[in-house]
Amino acid sequence: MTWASHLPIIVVLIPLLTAYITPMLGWMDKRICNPLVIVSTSFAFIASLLLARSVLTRGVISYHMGGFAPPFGIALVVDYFGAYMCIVISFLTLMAAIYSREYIAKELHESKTAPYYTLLMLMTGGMMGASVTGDLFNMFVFFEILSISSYALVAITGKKVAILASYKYLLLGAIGTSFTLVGIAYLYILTGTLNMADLSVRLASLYGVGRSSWTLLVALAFFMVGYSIKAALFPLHTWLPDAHSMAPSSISAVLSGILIKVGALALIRVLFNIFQPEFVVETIPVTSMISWMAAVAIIVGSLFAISQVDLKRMLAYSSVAHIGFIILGVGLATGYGTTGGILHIFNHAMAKGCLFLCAGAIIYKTGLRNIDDLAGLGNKMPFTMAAFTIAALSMIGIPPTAGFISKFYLGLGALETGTWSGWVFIGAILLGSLLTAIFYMRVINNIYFKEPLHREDVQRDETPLGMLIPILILAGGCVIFGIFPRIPLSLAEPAAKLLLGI
Amino acid sequence: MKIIPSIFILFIGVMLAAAVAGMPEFGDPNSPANTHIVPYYRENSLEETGVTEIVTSIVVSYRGYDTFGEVTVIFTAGTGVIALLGRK
Amino acid sequence: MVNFGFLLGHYNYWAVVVLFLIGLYAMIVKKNLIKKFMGLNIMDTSIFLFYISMGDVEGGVSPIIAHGGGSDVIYVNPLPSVLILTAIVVAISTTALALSLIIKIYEEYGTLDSDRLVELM
Amino acid sequence: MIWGPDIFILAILVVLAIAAVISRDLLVATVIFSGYSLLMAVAYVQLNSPDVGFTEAAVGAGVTTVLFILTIARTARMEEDGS
Amino acid sequence: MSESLFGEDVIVRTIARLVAPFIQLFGLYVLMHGHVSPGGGFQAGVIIASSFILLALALGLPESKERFKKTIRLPMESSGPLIFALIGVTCILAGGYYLQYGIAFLFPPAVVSAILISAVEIGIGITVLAMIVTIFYAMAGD
Amino acid sequence: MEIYSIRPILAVVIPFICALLIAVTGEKNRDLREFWTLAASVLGCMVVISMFPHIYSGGKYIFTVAQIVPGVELGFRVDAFGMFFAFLSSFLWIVTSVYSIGYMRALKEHAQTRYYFCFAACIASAVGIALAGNLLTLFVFYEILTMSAFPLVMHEETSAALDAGKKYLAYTLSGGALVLFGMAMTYTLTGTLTFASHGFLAGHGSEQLLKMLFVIFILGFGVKAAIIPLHSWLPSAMVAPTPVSALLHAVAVVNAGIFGIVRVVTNVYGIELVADLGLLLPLAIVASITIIFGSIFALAQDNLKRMLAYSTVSQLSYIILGAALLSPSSLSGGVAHIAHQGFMKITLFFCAGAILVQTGKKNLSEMHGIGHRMPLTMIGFTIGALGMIGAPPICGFISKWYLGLGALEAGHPIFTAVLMASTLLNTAYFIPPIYNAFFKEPEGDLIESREASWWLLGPILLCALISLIFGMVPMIPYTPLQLARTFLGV
Repeated sequence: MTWASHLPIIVVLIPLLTAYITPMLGWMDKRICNPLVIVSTSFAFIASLLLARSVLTRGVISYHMGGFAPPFGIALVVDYFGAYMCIVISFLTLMAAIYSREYIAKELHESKTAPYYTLLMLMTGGMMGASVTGDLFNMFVFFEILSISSYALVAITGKKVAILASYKYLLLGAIGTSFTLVGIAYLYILTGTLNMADLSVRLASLYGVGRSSWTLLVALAFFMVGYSIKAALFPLHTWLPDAHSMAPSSISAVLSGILIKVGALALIRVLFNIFQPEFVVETIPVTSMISWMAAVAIIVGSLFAISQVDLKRMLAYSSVAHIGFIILGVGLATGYGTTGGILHIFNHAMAKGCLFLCAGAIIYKTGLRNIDDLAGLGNKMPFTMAAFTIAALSMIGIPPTAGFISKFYLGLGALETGTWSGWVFIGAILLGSLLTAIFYMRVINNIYFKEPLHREDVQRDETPLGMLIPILILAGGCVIFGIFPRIPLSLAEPAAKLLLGI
Repeated sequence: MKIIPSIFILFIGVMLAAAVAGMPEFGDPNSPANTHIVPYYRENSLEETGVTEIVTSIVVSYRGYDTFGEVTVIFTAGTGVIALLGRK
Repeated sequence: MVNFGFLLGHYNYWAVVVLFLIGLYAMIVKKNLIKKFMGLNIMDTSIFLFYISMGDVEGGVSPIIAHGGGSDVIYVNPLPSVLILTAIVVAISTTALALSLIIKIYEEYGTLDSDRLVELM
Repeated sequence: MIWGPDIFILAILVVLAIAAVISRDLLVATVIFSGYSLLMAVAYVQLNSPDVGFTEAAVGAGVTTVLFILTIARTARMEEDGS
Repeated sequence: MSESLFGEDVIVRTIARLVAPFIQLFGLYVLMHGHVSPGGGFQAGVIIASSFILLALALGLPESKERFKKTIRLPMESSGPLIFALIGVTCILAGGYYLQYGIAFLFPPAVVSAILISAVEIGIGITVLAMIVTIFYAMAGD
Repeated sequence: MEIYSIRPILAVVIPFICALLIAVTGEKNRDLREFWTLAASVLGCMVVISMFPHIYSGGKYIFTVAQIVPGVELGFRVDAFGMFFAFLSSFLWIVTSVYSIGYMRALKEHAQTRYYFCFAACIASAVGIALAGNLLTLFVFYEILTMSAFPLVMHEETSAALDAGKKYLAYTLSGGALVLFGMAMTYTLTGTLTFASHGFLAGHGSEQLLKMLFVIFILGFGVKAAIIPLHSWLPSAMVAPTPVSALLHAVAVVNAGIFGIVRVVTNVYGIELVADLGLLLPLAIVASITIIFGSIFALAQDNLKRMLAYSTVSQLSYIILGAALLSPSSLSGGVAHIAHQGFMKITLFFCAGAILVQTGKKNLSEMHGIGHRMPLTMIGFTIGALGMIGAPPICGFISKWYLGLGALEAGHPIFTAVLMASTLLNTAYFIPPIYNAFFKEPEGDLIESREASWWLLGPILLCALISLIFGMVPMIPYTPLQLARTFLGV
C-alpha cells in the first residue's frame, strides 16, 4: 500500500496526536503550543488537499480500519463530500490557530493555554473523524469528541455568562446525543449492521414493509432531531446564540464556521447515505419537510439577528439563518440545490469565520461588543473593517463574493424542483438575503458613516498582524472563490451528484 | 407551563412505542441483529485476534477505532474539566 | 384486541421506553441542574438497557469462547455490549463535564434553579 | 419467550428512577440513583452481558455517584422551591 | 474537601490504607485477564481509580494527591490515546492498515498481535485511571 | 468577427486597480490620490476607445474569466450597444473627475478617499455592465455598482443621508433580488444566460411564465431605471455630493437599469418574442406614465437637485419608450437619448453643484438673479435645460424628434402626444428658474458671489458645448445618433 492510501486516517490522526502531546509540551513551555498547533493544522490542511486530489483521481476511498473488511470492521469512507469537509475544517482551524496566538494570550488566563489548544485540536480531530467515517456508530463517537470539546471551549473563558451558555449547549447536546444513540439502536435492531453502505443496502428491503417501517421512521425522526440539535437547525437552535456569542472569538469562528456544518454533514449522511434518496425524497417527503423547516430558519434567524444589539450575538443568529440555507439546499435534493448547499458550507465557513475573527479583533482592541458603539471603527481599524465588509457582503450574497455563487445555486436548485414550493423556497432565499442585508448594513453604517463617540477613537489602531493575517486571508478567499467558484465546486458538484445518486 | 413539555414527552413516548411495535421479538435468535454480522465474529474472532472473549476482541480489534475514539472522549472530558476547574 | 403475546414479548423494551421518558422528563421539566443530569443518566442507562436487550438471545450465554462448549452453544450478541462500553464512557464524560459546569455555575450565580438562572442571566 | 431479567428487576428499576427524580433531597436522590445503577448492572448481567454489567457497576454506581456527591458537596444539597 | 470525609477515624483510615492496594491489585487482574473474562483496560482503570477515590475519601485529598502526583498523572493522561495512535502508526509503517495488529514486526504476527492488544489495553487503563482521578481531584476542589 | 481579447477585462480592471491605489494612497497624499483618479478615468476611457474601431466595423470582443454554472461564465462580450454605454460612462467620468476634484477641494469635504474609491468602483462596474457577455456577468457588476454607489449616497453622513442610503439599498437590493430570481428562472428554462443577438428565450416555457418573467425583469431593473412607482430612492439620493448625482444618478447607475431592460428586451427575449407576447405596449404605457408623472413631480420641487432628479426619472423613460415602440426611428432616438440625456443632465447637475459651491444655495427660490453673478454657469444651465425641453438646436430635440417619429411609425400616435405633453411640462418647470436667474436682481448673499473656478466651469462648458454640437450637426459621423443608427443598422 502506498502512503497515500492511508490519508483518510492521517487527516484524523494529525490533529489528535497533536492534542495528546500538547498538554505535556504545554506543561514544559506554554509558548510551544501555538506553533505546534499551527504546524500540525498546516499539515492537516495539506493532507486534506492530497486526500481530495486522491479522491478526485481515484474515486471514493474506502479504508479498512485494522484490515477487517466492512461491515465486520470499521471502514473509513471518503467520498467527495468528506474530502471537501476535511479541507474546510482544516483550513478554518488553521486560520483560527494563527489568530489564537495573540488573541488567546490576552483573552485567556495563562494556565488555560494548553487546555485551549488541546481542546481545539480534539475538536478538529473529532470533526475530521466524523467527516471521513463510513460507520454510523463511529460517527457517533467522533461527534462526542467534537461536542464535548466544544462544550468545554465555549466555557473556557470562565466568564459568568459563558458558563451558562455552555451549560445550555451541553444540555441540548446531551439530549441530541441520546437521541442519535436511540436512532442507531433502531437501525441496528432492524438490520444488524452499522456500516453505512451496508445499512443502505439492507434498509432498502425494509421500506414500507409492515411494522418495521414504523421503527424505521422513528429512527429517522430521532436522527433528524439529534443531528438537528448539533446542526442548530431551527427550532432546535436555541443553544446557538448564547454559545457562539460567549465563546472566545477564535472558537466562535470555528463553531459557527464548521462545527454546525458537521451536524449538517451528519444529517446529509443519514438522509442520503443511509436512507436512499428515493426513500427520503419520495416515499416519505422528509427532505421537503426539512426544506420547509430550513426556510423558516432562514427567515426567523434573520429576523432575530435584526433585533440584536450585541455584535457576536447578531453573527450567531445569522448562523442560524445560514445553516438554514445549507439545509435548504440539501433538502431540495436536486443537483443544483444540493450543490449549492454543500458549496455554502465552504462559503459560509469563510465569511462567518472572518466575521467572528473581526468581531474578536474589535473586542481585542476596544472591548466593544455593542453594534451601536462601533462608530468610527472604519478609520481606526481600516483593514479589519474592510475584511468585515467583504465578508458581510458575502453573507448577503452580493457578487462577486462567494456568497453570491451559493445563493445562485440554491436559487437554481429551488427552481429545479419545478413545484410551487420551489417558488416559496426561492422567495425565502431572496427574502433571507435581503434581511441579512438589513442587519449587516446596520453594522457597516455604524462602522463607516457614524461619528465616533469619542474623538480620540479615530486614531489608527490596527489589529496586530498575527490576527490580521487570517482575517485578510479569509476575506480574500470570499472574493477569490466568488470569481473562481469552480475551485470549490470541483468537489461540491460531484459530492452532490454522488449523494443524490445522479 | 408544564403542559408543553409533557405533551412533547408524551409524543416521544408514542413514537418510541410505535418503534417498539415494529421490532423483532426480544431474545429472538433470528433477528437481523443476531444473524447478520455477529456470526462472523463468533467464528473468526479467536483465530483472527487470539482473544477468547469476543467482546474484548471486538473492542480492541474489530472496533478498535471506536475504542480509540472512546479513549479520546475521556481524554477530552478530562481536559475539559481541567480547563474549567483548573488542574488540582 | 390487545395482543398480549406482543406486549409481553417486548416487555423490557416497554421498560426501556418508560425509563427513557422518566429521564427525559427529568431533563426537561426538573428545575434543578443536577437533577437534569441525573435524568440524563437515567435516560442513557435506559438506552443501554435497550441495546443489551436486543443483543440477548434466548438460551444464549455470554460471549466467551472459553466456556468450552462446542459449536452448539449459542452466544449472545457481543456487538451491543461493545457499543455500550463506548457509550458508557461517553455518558460519564458528558456527566463529568456537566457537573464541573454546574459547580462553576453555583460559584458564579449561587443557585442551581434553572428559572432563577434565566432571571439572573 | 425468555424472562431474562426478572420483570421484578425492571419494575424496581422504574420505581427507583421515579424516586430518584422526585426526591427533593439531592443526596438522597444520588444514593437512590446509585442503587438504580447497581440494579441496572444486575440486569445487564442477567441479560448475558457481564462486561457491561461490570462497567456499569464501576462507572454508574461508583464514579458517577462520587461525582454527583462531590458536586452536591460543593453546591447545594436541597432543590430550591420552584416559586 | 481538604479534610477526610470521616474525620480522624483510625479504623476507617487503616482499613482504607489496607484495602486500597487490594483494589489496585484486583484492577490489575481485570486488566490482565481482559481477554479471557469480562473486563479490560477501561474497567481496570476505573477500579484502580476508585482506590484513589477511596483514599481521598478516607484520608483526605492532600494525602491521596501525595500518592498520585500531578507530574505523574499528566503524562499518564495522554499515554492511552498516544499508545493507541502510535501502535496504529506502527502498523501503518509495517505495511498494514491502521490498528492492524497482525503484522510481522520482530516477532511472528500472532505474538505481535497479542503484545499490541495488551499494550492497547494497558494504555486505555492508564488513561482512564489518570483521567478519572484528575476529574475527581478537580471537582473535589482544593 | 469575434476576437478573444483581454481588452474588455482591462477596461474594468484598470479602474478597479486604480481604485485600490486610491484607497492605499489615502488621505496622506491628496495629489497622488487625485492623480490616480484622473489616471483611472483616462486609462479606462482609452481602453474602451481602443476597442472602438473593431466594434464599429461590426466585430465583437470576447473574454471569459471563470465558469460559474455549466454553460455560464463570468465573461465579457462587447457588442455595439455595450460599447456605446461603456464609452459614454468612461468618457463622462473623465469630465466628472475633473469636476469632482474642484468640487471636493472647494467644499473641503471629509472622507474623500472613500469618495474617490467608490466613485472609481462605480464607474468600473458600469463599464463592466456595459461589456458583460451574459446576464450573470451583468448582474455581478450590477450588484457591485449597487454596493459601491451606496457609500456615495451616504457620503454626507447626516441623518437625511443615512436615511437616503437605507432607502437606496432597500430599493436596489430588492430589485437585485428580483433580477437574480429572473436570472435563475431563465437559466432553469434554457440552460444558458449568454446574450444572443435575437434572444434565446424563444421556445422555452409557457407564455404565462415568460410574461411573468418579463415583469420580474422589468421590476428588477426598473428600480435602478427609476420607473414610477419604483423611483422614490432617486430624489432622496440627491443628498449625495453633486458629482455623484451628476454622473451616477443621472447617467451611470440609472442607465445601468435602462441598459438591463434593453438587454432583456433585445438579447434575452429577442424583439420578436417580446412583440409576440404583447409585452411592448404595456411597457410603453408604463414608460409614458413615468414620463408624465416624473415631470409633474418635478414641477412641485423647490430644491434644484431634486427637481433635476425627477426630470431624470421622466427623461429615462424616453429611452424605455423608444425601446418599447420598437420602430427604427424610435430605437435610434432612444439609444441616442442615453447619451444626449447624459450630457445635458450632467451639465445641469454640474451647474447646480457650482452654484452650491459658490453660494451655498440649494433651492430655486433662493437663486433669483444668479445669472448676473455666474453668467457662464447659467448659460450652461440654460443650454442643458433647453435641451431637456427639446428645443432645437440642442441634442434633446434630436432624440425627441426621432422618438416622436418612431411613435408614428409604430402606429401609436398617442405616444407622440405623450412626448408633446412632456415637453410642455418640461417647459413649465425649466423656464421659470432660467427667467428668474437672468431677469431678476440678485439679493442677499448672492450679490457677493462670483463665477466658480475653472475646475468646475470647464466641465460645465465642455458638456454644454457637446450637447450643442450633437444637436446642431447630428449628421456628422460618431455623434450618438449616427452611432445608434449604425449599430441598429438603420
